[in-house]
Amino acid sequence: MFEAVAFYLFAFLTIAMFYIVVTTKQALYALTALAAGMIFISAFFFILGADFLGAIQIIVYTGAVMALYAFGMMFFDTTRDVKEKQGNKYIIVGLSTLAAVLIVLIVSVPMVSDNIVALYPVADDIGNVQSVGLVLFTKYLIPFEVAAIMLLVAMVAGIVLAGKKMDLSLTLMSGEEIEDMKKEKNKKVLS
Amino acid sequence: MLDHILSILIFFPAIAAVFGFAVQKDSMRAYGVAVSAIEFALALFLWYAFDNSVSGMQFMEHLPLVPAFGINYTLGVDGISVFIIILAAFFTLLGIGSLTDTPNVKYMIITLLFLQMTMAGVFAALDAIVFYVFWELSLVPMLYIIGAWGGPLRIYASIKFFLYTFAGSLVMLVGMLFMAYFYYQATGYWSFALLDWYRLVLPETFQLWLFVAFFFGFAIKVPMFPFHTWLPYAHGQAPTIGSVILAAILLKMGTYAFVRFSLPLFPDAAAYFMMPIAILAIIMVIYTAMVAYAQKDIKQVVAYSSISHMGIIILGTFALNVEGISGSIFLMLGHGVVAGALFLLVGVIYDRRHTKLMSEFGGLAHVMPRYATIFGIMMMASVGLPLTINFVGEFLSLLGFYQQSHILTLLAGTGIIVGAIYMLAAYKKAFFGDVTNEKNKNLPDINKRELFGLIPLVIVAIWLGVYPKPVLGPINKSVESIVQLMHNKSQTELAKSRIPDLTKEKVVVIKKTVIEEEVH
Amino acid sequence: MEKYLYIALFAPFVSSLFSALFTATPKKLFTGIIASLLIFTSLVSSTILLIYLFKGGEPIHVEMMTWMATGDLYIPFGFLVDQVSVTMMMVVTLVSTVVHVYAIGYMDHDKGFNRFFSWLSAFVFSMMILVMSDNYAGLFIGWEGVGLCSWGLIGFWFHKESASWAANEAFIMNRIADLGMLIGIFLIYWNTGTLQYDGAFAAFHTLDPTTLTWIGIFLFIGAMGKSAQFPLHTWLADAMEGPTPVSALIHAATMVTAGVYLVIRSNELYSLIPDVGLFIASLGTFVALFAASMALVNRDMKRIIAYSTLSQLGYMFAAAGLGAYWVALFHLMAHAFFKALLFLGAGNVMHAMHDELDPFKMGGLKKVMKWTWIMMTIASLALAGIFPFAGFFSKDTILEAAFADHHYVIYGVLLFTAGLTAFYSFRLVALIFHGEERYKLFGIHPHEAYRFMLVAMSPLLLFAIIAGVFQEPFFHMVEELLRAHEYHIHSHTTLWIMLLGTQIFVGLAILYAYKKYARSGIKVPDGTSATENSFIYKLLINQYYIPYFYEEYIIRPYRELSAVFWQKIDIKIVDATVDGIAGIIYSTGEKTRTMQSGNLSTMLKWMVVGLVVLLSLAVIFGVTVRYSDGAASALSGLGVM
Amino acid sequence: MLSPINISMESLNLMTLAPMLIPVVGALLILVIDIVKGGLHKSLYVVLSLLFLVMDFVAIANASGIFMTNGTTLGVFDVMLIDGLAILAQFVIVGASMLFIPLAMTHKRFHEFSYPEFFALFLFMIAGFQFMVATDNLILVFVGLETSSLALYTLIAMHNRDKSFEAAVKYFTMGALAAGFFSFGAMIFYALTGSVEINKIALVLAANGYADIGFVLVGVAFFLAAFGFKLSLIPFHTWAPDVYEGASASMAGYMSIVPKIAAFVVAMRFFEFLVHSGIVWLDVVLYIVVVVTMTASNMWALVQTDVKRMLAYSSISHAGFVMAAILIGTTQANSALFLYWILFSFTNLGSFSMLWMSRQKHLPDHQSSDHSYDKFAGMIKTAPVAALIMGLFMLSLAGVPPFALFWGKLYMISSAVTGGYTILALIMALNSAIAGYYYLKLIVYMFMKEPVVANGGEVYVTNATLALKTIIGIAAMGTIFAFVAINPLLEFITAFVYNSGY
Amino acid sequence: MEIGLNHYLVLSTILFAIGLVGVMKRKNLLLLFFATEILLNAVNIAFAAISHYYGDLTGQMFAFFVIAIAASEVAVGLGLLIVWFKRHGTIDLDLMTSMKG
Repeated sequence: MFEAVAFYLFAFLTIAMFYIVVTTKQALYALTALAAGMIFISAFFFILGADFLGAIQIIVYTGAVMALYAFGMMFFDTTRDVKEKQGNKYIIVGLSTLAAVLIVLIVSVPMVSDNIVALYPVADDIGNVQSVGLVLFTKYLIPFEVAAIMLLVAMVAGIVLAGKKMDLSLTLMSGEEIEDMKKEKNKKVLS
Repeated sequence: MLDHILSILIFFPAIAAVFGFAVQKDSMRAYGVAVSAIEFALALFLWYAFDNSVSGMQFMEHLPLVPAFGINYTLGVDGISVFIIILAAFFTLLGIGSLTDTPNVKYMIITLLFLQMTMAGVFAALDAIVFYVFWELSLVPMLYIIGAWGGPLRIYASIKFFLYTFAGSLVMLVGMLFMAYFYYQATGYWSFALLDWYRLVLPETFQLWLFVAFFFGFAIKVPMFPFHTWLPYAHGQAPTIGSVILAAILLKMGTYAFVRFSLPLFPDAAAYFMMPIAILAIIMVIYTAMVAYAQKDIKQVVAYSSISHMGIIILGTFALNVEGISGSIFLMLGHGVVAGALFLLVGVIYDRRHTKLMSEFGGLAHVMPRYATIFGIMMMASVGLPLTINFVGEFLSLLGFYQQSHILTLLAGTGIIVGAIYMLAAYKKAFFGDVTNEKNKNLPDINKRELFGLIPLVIVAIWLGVYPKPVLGPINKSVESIVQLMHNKSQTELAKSRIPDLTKEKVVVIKKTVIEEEVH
Repeated sequence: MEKYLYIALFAPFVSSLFSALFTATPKKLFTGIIASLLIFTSLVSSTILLIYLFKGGEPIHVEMMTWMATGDLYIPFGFLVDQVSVTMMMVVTLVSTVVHVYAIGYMDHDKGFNRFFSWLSAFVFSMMILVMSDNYAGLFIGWEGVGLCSWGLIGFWFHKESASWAANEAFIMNRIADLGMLIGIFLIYWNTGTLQYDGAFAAFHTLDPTTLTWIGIFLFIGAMGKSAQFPLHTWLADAMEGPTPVSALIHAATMVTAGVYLVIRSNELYSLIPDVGLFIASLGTFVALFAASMALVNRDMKRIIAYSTLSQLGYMFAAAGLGAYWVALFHLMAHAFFKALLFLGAGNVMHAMHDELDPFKMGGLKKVMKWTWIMMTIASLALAGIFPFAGFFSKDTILEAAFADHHYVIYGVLLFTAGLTAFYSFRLVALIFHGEERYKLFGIHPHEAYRFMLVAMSPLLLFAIIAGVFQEPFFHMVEELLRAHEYHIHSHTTLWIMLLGTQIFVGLAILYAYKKYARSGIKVPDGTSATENSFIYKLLINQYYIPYFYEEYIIRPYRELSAVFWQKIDIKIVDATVDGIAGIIYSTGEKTRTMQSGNLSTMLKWMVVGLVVLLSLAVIFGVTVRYSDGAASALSGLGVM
Repeated sequence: MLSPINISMESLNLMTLAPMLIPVVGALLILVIDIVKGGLHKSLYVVLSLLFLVMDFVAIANASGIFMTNGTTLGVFDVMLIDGLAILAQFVIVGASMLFIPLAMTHKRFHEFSYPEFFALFLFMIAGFQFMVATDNLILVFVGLETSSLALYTLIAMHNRDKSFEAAVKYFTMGALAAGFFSFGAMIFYALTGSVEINKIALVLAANGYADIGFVLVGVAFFLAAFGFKLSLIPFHTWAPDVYEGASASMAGYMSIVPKIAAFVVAMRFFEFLVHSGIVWLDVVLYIVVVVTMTASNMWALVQTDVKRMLAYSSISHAGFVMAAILIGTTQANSALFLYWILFSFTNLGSFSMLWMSRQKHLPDHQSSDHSYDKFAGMIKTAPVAALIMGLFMLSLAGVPPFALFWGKLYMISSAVTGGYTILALIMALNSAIAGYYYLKLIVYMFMKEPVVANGGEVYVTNATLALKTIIGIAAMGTIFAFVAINPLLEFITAFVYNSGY
Repeated sequence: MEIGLNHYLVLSTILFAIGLVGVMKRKNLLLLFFATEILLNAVNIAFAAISHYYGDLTGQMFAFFVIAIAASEVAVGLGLLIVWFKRHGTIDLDLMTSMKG
């Protein structure tokens, strides 16, 4: 019973928040609503016994991602409303509704999955974090490492893209301009 | 040397063409003539070494190329192909020798040498894929020749030429792949070798479909009505040399392929489709002759006349008997010589006046009597006067088809009438009457370089018209074996009745799945 | 004897090639002389062969080399000199020798002197091949060869539009007939397996009559073209555009008789199919009358003679069709002599009159051109069939043959035509040589031709007079080959009545012609007189409107249809379809490229659209499968697998 | 209670990781070098990258040797899967990368090559692709995919001009959406089978006889959308032309080959068992997608005015052509896919390199875009060798024999024929003919037109260095003499594909 | 009223659909990125739920990696946005249509 109440409550809240995210004209509202929605989602994780995931959700999303977005927003000065010219609303709404209905239509039919044997069963006697760790560092060691590489890539990419060097474009400068710049500013132009 | 003479024939001009890049511009013409002369000498040597008494393939070469997929570099010639190869070398020599002052003559000669490679390759190939490679590759130099040295509409014409033929041959490629697949199903291994395919007997329905697939490739190349419209553009826009080679050799690829592929591979289908194709051929003969009559441009007249003559060749091929097929092959040579010469002749006048409209001329026989004479001889050869090369072919083709259908032959025979009409009308417009146009008053008569190209053709046109035996004999020999093969392979009553049985000796032929060795 | 055969055959060829060497150079008198000598050599050889055969020698048959051999087909260059061909060879070489010599004078001032001899000798060569060949294919070579030379010679003065037009007309009309001949040859090959005369003739007896009839018809179609029989006759009159020696040699004496020769040569065939023979005879008779009627009113000297040629060819076919092959051949020979003579005489007149052709503008020329007058009068007498000239013997025999075979209609028509022949021949003679000297009005100063030309004509004159005496020996010579039999009217009375009646009838016609046209006071017709406006006159002067009909209903539609085929069908339909397919592909690309709007939002929408479409398909399929097994099996049977 | 984990090192088969680790190490090394001493010339990094790629190649070759003796190898908790497909795909990936990296040695200076990070990201990207193909675990596929994608977005953007940013943003955004699709699809299959490993998914689905066909199809639809994006199948292709145009020519060429082969391998792993299980729906849908992709992109390529954009559409068309192999699903078809792609990589890289070599920094007035057709007008007069080579690549792309791509097309169409897809074979053939037109168009411009503005031909080699010329030379040689290599290639590929069970 | 797997799946689907609406509707690139986050989060709920009902950790693993991926995407995405914004002063994607056709 508690589960049902919690589910419906949070389901309602998440849907409402995300609805605001995609409809509001105020970027700040959207950001806030998104953050709230993320937190509500973590509630589902806790309900479902995925404590580790819930924690990660809050830390990564609400902590890191939202902070990043907030910085970005300050940078972009999006308090000014971006006037969003909408093409054809009916296409958008129609398409998404159709998609949702279609999936719901199929998904709402009970799934036959009795004969599934859990490959990495959730152990009752140990905590979620512990068992997650166990799986993560055995079976999913490689994906984990690759994810690390991915984050490294993302970091390097972020630095490179947002870095100052991008302000000048060697691509657009002619050979003479590059030479001139080298001399005048005595700036270290990377080879 | 004899073991590899075909490879030498094919690749010598290509290698020479590559080296040609290093030759200085002004010396290029001499280089081209030298190379093509050597090539022609090699071709003649091939003829000399050719054993007239053998009906099968000679000078076979075999080199595995993609053995995993049954593709081998297999070459060989028989009586059917050897002369077309010689003709190709001949025309390359004449073409380069009589080449007029062209911009970028160096590239032109290199292109022509490449073209010679592909032409020799097509007629020597005995593997379907190798055949296809050269077949497609031949489009490229011709594309360049038309597109780079052609008239005002040259780009349209060259692209149309390329794409039309390309599309057709891709359908043919699908057919080839099917054929290879059927062979694989029957024997368990892949092969694209023509001689292997010859031994495969397909059920009639398969034959019909494959025949149609091959037909698209060949018919567009020939070109058969209603796939012919690329040809007038190509000829109309191409420079003289391009038209000459196109008409003399490239069109023959289509008709040659009918003899080499369609007939022996699908005898039942050939018999089945004989009548529809004959009707198409007759439309080609009469319709295009009438269209030719309506032309204002003398080159277009010759272009449409080519289509008309190709109609007779097709008709002879689908006579399915020795007389008809031999005749059609001979007519390929004949039409090559004659149409080539006519295009050269048109080029002569184009060089002088830069127009090909007949209304611009008139009375040329007064100012250019030698030219008019040679043109007249070639025109008469074109209308199929006896003792010229075309007559032998046309006579045999029609004679052969007469066995199959009287009424259709009668209709096709009107080709000799309508052919005379447009040719004579064109000749009259250009050469007879008084010289009305001031610009024509002082045209120089034909010069030495042009004579170099034309005199040999005149000689050949008459020599082979009077004494076709040295060519007709080997052709006959090979055609007999093909007809016999077709008869033996045919299964339907229709085919049995249409394809004559030449001997009672049986060649053992594979039935569907079982392979037996040929019993000698 | 073989070497004479080869000499006879190839001397003209050598002559032609020799003259051809000088085609592009100015006039060289020696080409004419050498050509004439070579043709004369050929004549001598032919004569030797004639004598040899006449003495009862075996026919000479040689095979020079293979021409075509493929499959079962074997065609050699084979030559056969037998009684029939030797007769033709004699006619050809004799007339052509005369014409060659004559032409040296006639073409004196022409730029194309050398070219002329080249063509003329080439013609003789072709004609020799035609008559000497031992098979139908060889005959066809000659057949087309003479057609080619005829083209070259009719259009000799190619600067004249009418000449080149006539040349093309002749060539194309002949080609129409040649197709028939070709088909006939195909029929012979596929039914007998050979094209050699001996083999084919032997096989004819085994074939069924229908096939033979078809063979006969198609071969005769060939003959009709070459011999200008109705309805392929129009080219012959137009062919008079060529130089007169050409008309004499080709369009009177030799080439046009090739059709007759073909029928005679194939007598083994035609004697098996008398129905076709009767048709040939009927057509011949019709043409005889038809052509004569057109000659009655024509105002072109050469055309009148041409129509008379046509008419005489009709006689020959009538004879050949009735099975009287030797008579036909004999008339052919006799006709060659006097008609060539007539033409050459006309050539003299033309020379004298500066190429004027209308006899109404001449008159009284006998004073200036005495020899010509004599020659033409004698030739006309021979043509009219007056005793004792050549025509009497040959033509009367044809009448006798018709009468003896009880074809009285044919006889009657031919007899009537004989009267017409006499009338128009002497109308011509009278207008040219008698009466007032009307030419003076036009300021022309006529002169007699060169002496040597007249001398050259003399053999023809001789033969025109005496050819009749050869009738008996000729009959005996060819009798075996042509299964000839003499025609004897059983009652001598009837015979005499016929002969005399014919002579009187013809004589009256001549007198009438003289009376009407030799008087003074003839005006150059100007289209005002009552006769000229009568229906019949118009019909005849317009050649029964047949050329008009051809122009209007065949040539023009052909031209227009060609234009339609090119501009409407070839460009607008066939080519437009091809370009249309390419165009559709291209324009589809052009229209749908807006899908790539460059707007990220649109791109994202496309992705979602793709997903939704896939999902819809999935759901439809999933639901169907879930609720209907039948549908599932139907779907799985879609055949994609 | 938690039991201690006992894992023997042998069972981990760590050697399976070697090929992926080499570029990672290389990338880290480059980063470290840059930290230690900045401002080094790009040639150092180019050579270093090349060196690591060579090592990588050797490692793959070594792995292929192992595969030939031992067959498919699993490693590191059965996450790594080294089978024939993985090895072949890695060969293509690393090989194409080796051809790509020297293209950085341009004569002119371009922004991205001034960063050592460029090379580091490049090597990371290769590692990502390698992980992606060498596993059947959807998680690793996903992570590998994202690693490489993120690196790729950055590499595109680093060209540093408006169009490249625009391209990167478009690519990125659509990529994010595709990632959503991918994860949703994976979720559905996880829900259906309780597994995220393709083999197990296949087993479970087969075990219950595809009872939930509707579910399966929904999952397939999502995966199709996700792969459709990567493979640029219509209607998920919209990014491709813009991104190709925005990226530098060399990068565009690279993009047309490497990401796609990786995606093809994953698609092959995933769809092949579905195709073989006789789901008509998938056949029909794939059929439509393949045909539409081939045909429509050809039509769009016809109407382009920029060569690079034309090549972009043509790459889409080629991808559609090759996608047919997955539809056909026979061993021959799958071998044909690899054969085609290997040959395609030579030719396409070659042609993009030609564009790259002629890249100007500033466009003259008459020229509307970087590589508009006009630019190449009359090229034969001023730069004959370059024109010949470019013409050669065009002919090869059009499928004119005996150049490289013809053999690919031949074998591909043959596989359609043997697979019973006659109509498809015809459509494929005729599409080659349509495609002929736009390749020909460039040839027409190069060989048959007069130059728009007279130039000395230096514009076509404005960027040329020895390195670029070498690469183009290699590509040209590979294109011309492909027929020599077909047989060994075919035998090699067929053996690998067949032994992997595809 | 038992909350079954399907409830979660339906919820996940609805959120996914909202995400799709956002992706299609938003013209502000930053807000567009928000929508893609929604997509991934929606899937995460489903993964967690399935994982729960199967008693299997794989789903949680997947969700874990999805979070990691989402995070890195944000980094790169924002980087790109910043560069674009520096040049153009806007992040409206309607103004980003220099390439088309």
